Amino acid sequence: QDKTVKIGVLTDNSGLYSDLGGAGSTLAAQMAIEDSGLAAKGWKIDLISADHQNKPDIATTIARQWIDVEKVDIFMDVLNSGVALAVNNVVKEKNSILIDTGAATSDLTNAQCSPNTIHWVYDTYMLANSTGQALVKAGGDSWFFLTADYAFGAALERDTAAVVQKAGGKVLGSVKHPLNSSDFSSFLLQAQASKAKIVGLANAGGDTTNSIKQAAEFGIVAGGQKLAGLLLFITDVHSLGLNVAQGLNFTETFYWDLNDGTRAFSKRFSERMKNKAMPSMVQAGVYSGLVHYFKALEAMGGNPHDGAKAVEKMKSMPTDDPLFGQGSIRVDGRKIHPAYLFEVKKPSESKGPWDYYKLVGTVPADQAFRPLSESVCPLVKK
Amino acid sequence: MRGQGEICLADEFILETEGLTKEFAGFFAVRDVALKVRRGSIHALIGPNGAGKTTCFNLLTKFLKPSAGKILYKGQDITAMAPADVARMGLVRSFQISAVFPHLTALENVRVALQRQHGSSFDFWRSKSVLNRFNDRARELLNDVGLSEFANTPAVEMPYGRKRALEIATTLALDPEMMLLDEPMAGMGHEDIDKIAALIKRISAKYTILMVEHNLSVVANLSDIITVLTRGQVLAQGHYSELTKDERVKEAYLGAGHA
Amino acid sequence: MTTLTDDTLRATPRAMRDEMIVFVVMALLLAAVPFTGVYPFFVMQALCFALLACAFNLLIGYGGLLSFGHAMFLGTAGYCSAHALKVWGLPPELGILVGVAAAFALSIVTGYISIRRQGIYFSMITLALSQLLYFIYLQAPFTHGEDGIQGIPQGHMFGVLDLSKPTVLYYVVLAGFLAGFLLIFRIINSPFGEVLKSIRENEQRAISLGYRTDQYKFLAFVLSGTLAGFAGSLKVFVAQNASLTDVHWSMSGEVVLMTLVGGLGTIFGPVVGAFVIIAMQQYLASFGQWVTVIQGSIFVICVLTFRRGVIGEIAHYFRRSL
Amino acid sequence: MQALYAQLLVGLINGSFYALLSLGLAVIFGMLNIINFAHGALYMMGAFVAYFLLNLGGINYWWALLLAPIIVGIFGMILERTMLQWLTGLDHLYGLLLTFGIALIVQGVFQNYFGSSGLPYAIPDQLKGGMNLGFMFLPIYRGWVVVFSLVVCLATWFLIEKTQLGAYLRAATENPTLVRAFGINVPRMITLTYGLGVGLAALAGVLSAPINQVRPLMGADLIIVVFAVVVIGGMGSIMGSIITGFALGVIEGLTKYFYPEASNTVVFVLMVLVLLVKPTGLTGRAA
Amino acid sequence: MPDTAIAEAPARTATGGNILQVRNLEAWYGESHILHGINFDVNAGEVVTLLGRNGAGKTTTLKSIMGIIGKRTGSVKFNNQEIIRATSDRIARMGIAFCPEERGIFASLDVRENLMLPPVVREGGLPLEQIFDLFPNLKERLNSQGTKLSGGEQQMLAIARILRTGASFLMLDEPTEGLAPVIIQQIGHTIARLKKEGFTILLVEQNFRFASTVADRYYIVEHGKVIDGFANSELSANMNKLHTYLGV
Ligand SMILES: Nc1ncnc2c1ncn2[C@@H]1O[C@H](COP(=O)(O)OP(=O)(O)OP(=O)(O)O)[C@@H](O)[C@H]1O
Ligand SMILES: Nc1ncnc2c1ncn2[C@@H]1O[C@H](COP(=O)(O)OP(=O)(O)OP(=O)(O)O)[C@@H](O)[C@H]1O
Ligand SMILES: CC(C)C[C@H](N)C(=O)O
Ligand SMILES: [Mg+2]
Ligand SMILES: [Mg+2]
Repeated sequence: QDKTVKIGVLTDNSGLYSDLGGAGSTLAAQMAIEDSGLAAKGWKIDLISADHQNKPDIATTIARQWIDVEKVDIFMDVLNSGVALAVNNVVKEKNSILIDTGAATSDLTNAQCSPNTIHWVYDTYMLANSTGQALVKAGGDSWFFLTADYAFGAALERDTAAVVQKAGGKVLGSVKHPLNSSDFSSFLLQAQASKAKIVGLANAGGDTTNSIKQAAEFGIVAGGQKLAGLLLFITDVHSLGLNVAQGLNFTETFYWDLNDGTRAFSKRFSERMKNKAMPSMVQAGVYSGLVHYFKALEAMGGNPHDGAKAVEKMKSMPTDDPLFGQGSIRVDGRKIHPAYLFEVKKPSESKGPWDYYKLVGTVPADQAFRPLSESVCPLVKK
Repeated sequence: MRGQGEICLADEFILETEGLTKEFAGFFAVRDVALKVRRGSIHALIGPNGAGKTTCFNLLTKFLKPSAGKILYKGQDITAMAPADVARMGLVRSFQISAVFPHLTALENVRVALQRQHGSSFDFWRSKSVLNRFNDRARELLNDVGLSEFANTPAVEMPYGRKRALEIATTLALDPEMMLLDEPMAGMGHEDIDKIAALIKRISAKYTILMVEHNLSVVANLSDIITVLTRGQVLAQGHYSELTKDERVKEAYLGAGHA
Repeated sequence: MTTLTDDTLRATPRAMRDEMIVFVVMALLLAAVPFTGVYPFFVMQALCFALLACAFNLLIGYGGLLSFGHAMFLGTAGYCSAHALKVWGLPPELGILVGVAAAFALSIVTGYISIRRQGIYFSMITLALSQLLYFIYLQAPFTHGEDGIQGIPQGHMFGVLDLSKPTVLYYVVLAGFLAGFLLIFRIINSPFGEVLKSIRENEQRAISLGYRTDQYKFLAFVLSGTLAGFAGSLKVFVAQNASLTDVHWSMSGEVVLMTLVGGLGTIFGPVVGAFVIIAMQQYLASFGQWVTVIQGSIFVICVLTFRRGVIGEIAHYFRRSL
Repeated sequence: MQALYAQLLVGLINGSFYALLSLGLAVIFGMLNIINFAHGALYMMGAFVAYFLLNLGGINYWWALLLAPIIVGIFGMILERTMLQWLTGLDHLYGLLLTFGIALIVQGVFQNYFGSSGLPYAIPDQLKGGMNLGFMFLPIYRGWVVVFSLVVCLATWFLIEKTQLGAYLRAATENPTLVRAFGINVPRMITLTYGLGVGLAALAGVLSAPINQVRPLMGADLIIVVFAVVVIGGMGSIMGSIITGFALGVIEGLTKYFYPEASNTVVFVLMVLVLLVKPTGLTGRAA
Repeated sequence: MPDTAIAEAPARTATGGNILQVRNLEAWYGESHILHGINFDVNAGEVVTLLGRNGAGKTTTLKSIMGIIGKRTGSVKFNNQEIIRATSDRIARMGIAFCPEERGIFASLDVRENLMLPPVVREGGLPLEQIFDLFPNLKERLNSQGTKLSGGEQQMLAIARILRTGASFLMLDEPTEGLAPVIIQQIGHTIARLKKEGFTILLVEQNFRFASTVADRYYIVEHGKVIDGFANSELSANMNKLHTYLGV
């Protein structure tokens, strides 16, 4: 049996999202390889990485070349929904493997699901479901959305609005802002004027941090409204600083300070990062996904170089790793694990660098994601 | 000689203007000019600097829009036409500051003009070797202005005086009916001046020429009739010999030295 | 404004012969690619961009018009072809036709608006128009916004050529590129091309010779836009997607870069430039975060040391026009 | 109606950034004939220098307002001396390409060391808080930005359009050789001018640090809009870019109110319209 | 941008001393070698005219002296100071002013700004009133854009603006081109007057008739070399030569 494996980390190395994936994802993959101990058992594992620049077309070109020339077996990370959907197609066509840990769109396991793809960390449905429900339950029954004007933002808004309404809340309005805006004052003024209790931020990265920062400046939170970052990463909180970010509620599936397992990994990770950053959930997902992939390979006794077959095997095994705990992979490719509702600490509560979150709730694994009954994925037999 | 025009038939005048006026923000560069250019003549336009000669040319060739007045060319009102269309009617100008295609060779400069007339200038699917049929005519024209040896020199590398000659050759290539020459001799050496003067004389048999020139010996030798402009208005008109006796012209233009 | 091209090199009959020789060598080299083990998708992609850059070069290098919005033709044709192939299920040849026709129509409209503007204003109005179009494509449902049109079927060209086979696709793309390239070559060396060059040199003089210069610039614009569209349609088959990247202003900028790196106003320059830039994007991708720094350094070095571009420098060295 | 006033005011605030940035760009274009694509990166550097001054040197906002433009300006002058000056007399395109390359390098380096998501910079204590204007809550800091940039813009305009130095600069743009032959040290003057333009960008960077995140890509997103402002104002026209800068801010504000999706695009609509009606921009001279 | 290191100016009234000495001056435009060893002298208070066919290298000579030709070798001494290596701004501040053939009027400046542009390098330039006396057109058009002036007016402006600077050594490249005869006469008078005031003038002229009214001495330039030279007093004896050289 062939015991060579090639892993490709395809991520944003230079753009908007490079902090939450980028070099950290490559490091996570490296650590997964080292920790697997497979080298000692005669496996030869190579790792390459590339920058997809958030462009679907560049990503597909790289993907094809990786499969055809570099003989890459598995794609990791692939954050950005547009890129992920494009790579998803190539991977399926060429029977390779995609473990996506960064993209948000739940389409990857719904309309566009594929026997070659696993969606590992989170998705829009889960974010909406968890954060939305929790906030409405806590009394936030009227919402106004600030939405990034593209598919990801729209999906996030749509899913969240549905959850809010189902839980008895009202959506008072929404405003779409162009992707990568630097000024949100106008939009925030509209949110303010709406008098909604919750201002939902259906955006990501710099858009989210900028809206939060400027909301503070315009006295939105001081005026009694609450912000909900629907997709927030620890790197975003880090760049905002606790002063501004305190009190925000949002959902992640990984936090470095969750338990001993996550702490141990994160400490090792952070030491090897140039800026000593703690891992984001995307980066953690890369580690976790690879750990499971290696298990499947070992179980098969060698690398079949057949994507669908390897994914099949992965789906058949329960997952277990120190970062995401125990879980499983559903037939539609959705990795299942609990989701955690966090609140950002006050500066006074923080005990040191990167001590940012306190856990306020947990959504159990079986409720966190879109139920199979609602799925339109053709892999789901009904 | 004024008034002669009125006796003659209207189509004796290839170009006529009535009340031609150009105002730049309150400044009248050309004011109420009535100009009649006789077909086949060499008509000189002289006047002190800033009198409005170049502006007049710009108006006639439509590079400027008149503020008022009318321009008739071959009996047709061209006041509202576009510059390229005026050129197509055979009214072609040269520029006061020399205008060539700097990185084309002299031959190519002339060929561009020949090509316009003989069509095929929109043909992007044909080889440019079809243009070679213009080479002979182009060489002939270069020869006429004494530029044979420069045929393959890019215009930018030619001395100033030669560029002026090239410009004339290019203009001639259009086979115009009327040429407007703005200081064709400016900056030329004596030999060249004589050459070009002879050339203008020669071609005037076929074309009507309206020219601006400060070189008085050239004006004296070449022109059939002279119009003197000052401050945008016609001061006097007549033959050289008459004008040199006109005190107003002396004072405004010729200066004391000219007896 | 100084001219951008190295005009000490003029097309003489000998130069034309040189160019033909280089062309044949290039065609043969490209035709041999599938036998060399070079990754054909890389070459195909580069060919599409090369055609785009050549079309762009026709406008700037020979017409003196710097379009800063050429991506709009690439993207428009791409989207239209993609839609025709995927949604209407048209065969490849008709898909290409739809894309090219769209680019043709677009270039007529945008050309009509922009051509009357001079110099930097022309550049800026083309940029503005392409940004408007970007906005439309961002909003229009058929483009699928940020996600783009994905998974486009390649189909059988003329019913027989199976484009999902890399080698077949390669030769089809190569044929398309060579056809486009030859057309551009011919345009440059046509009577029309001569007039275009003289307009670039001295527009006022050209007008005074009786040329309605706007019409010539317009025709050049439409030709260039349509050919750029052709490149966009071909690209759909290679990439199997159509996305906003192709209409973004940075794509227009990239075309300028390719042309400059290869050599503005040289016939082969844009081709070389496209290969260089695409190769850079591909092979630098593994340098991780340093990509932009490396890329930036290359531009700086290019501008400071060999400004004529790769081909421009070679041509200058051998005193040949290429 | 109240909301509309608020949007207009907010628009004016953004306009002051456009005005400051496009002003620097216009100075550089007008005087050096360089389309300075590095402007966004230098703006970003201004913000970063302010951040370093505060966090490494304990130097506060007010000093940063003075020092950052000088430091970045010197950096700009070094760029001019070592690279840009070799491009005099060449087509715009080369300057654009070179500065684009510089922007990539600068942004890349900053990204490598500081990541892409940005660093916080606090509003100085004196300018914290806000005023209730009745129709909106105006953060005092934003009010300060409008006033301050207006003053800087007008001072720059005066310097360039109304002084002998300005005449030298404008003349040197057209024909540096001749101006030099009149006895003016043109290369030095050009270097200083580039420094001035760059300093203005850095100043805008410092001003924006407390509002926006200090991010390596903060300028990259802005540059193309600022270009549009310069073009609409008439390339190189100082007053044109100041007025257009402020006006664009207001128009964007209106767009955000009526049709927010188009707020990033409205500037280009404007540009097409202006160029169709006035081919050389609002106050521009012929290209 | 004041540059203080300026060589001491010659006393304006001292005539006779050698003020400019050009030896073996060679110059290139890129690859093309234009001047092949120019030699001549100008004495203080003289009007010296360079004559020669189109393309002989007259303009290039002036530009080389002014330091605005990329590559030049040989020796140019102004007041016994070597200036072949100096930059043009230094040369200007030593008291040499240049009026270029193509006039060099600035489009972005109005007439007044164009006129006031060259910095005053020392005292003794013509006051504005005198300049307006010489060129009344300019006074009228002071607020127009520089390049909107007529060709001749631009020429006047180009001459006028260097008279202001106080430079005592003027180089005029075809100053009469495109001017009306009246104005040419005036310029003739002006040159005579400047000379009286102690200016030294190096003139390039095609208009021989004009040159002969003002020049003290002539040099003939051909193919980048000075091939002959004589004083105005020897003019009639040299008419033959002039005829062969220039076709006058
Ligand atoms: N576009 C313009 N705007 C303002 N004034 C102008 C413009 N064009 C010309 N003028 C003015 O109109 C007058 C006439 O200029 P014109 O160029 O016609 O003179 P000219 O007779 O050709 O003189 P010259 O013999 O010196 O060439 C001048 O005073 C000039 O300043
Ligand atoms: N920029 C340039 N590049 C290349 N060659 C040039 C350039 N300028 C001038 N020349 C060449 O240099 C030679 C001398 O030119 P120069 O201008 O000095 O002549 P000139 O004696 O002043 O002539 P004219 O009386 O026509 O002004 C000419 O052959 C000319 O073609
Ligand atoms: C924040 C990102 C990693 C997710 C991204 N916005 C997406 O499109 O999926
Ligand atoms: Mg004139
Ligand atoms: Mg000369």
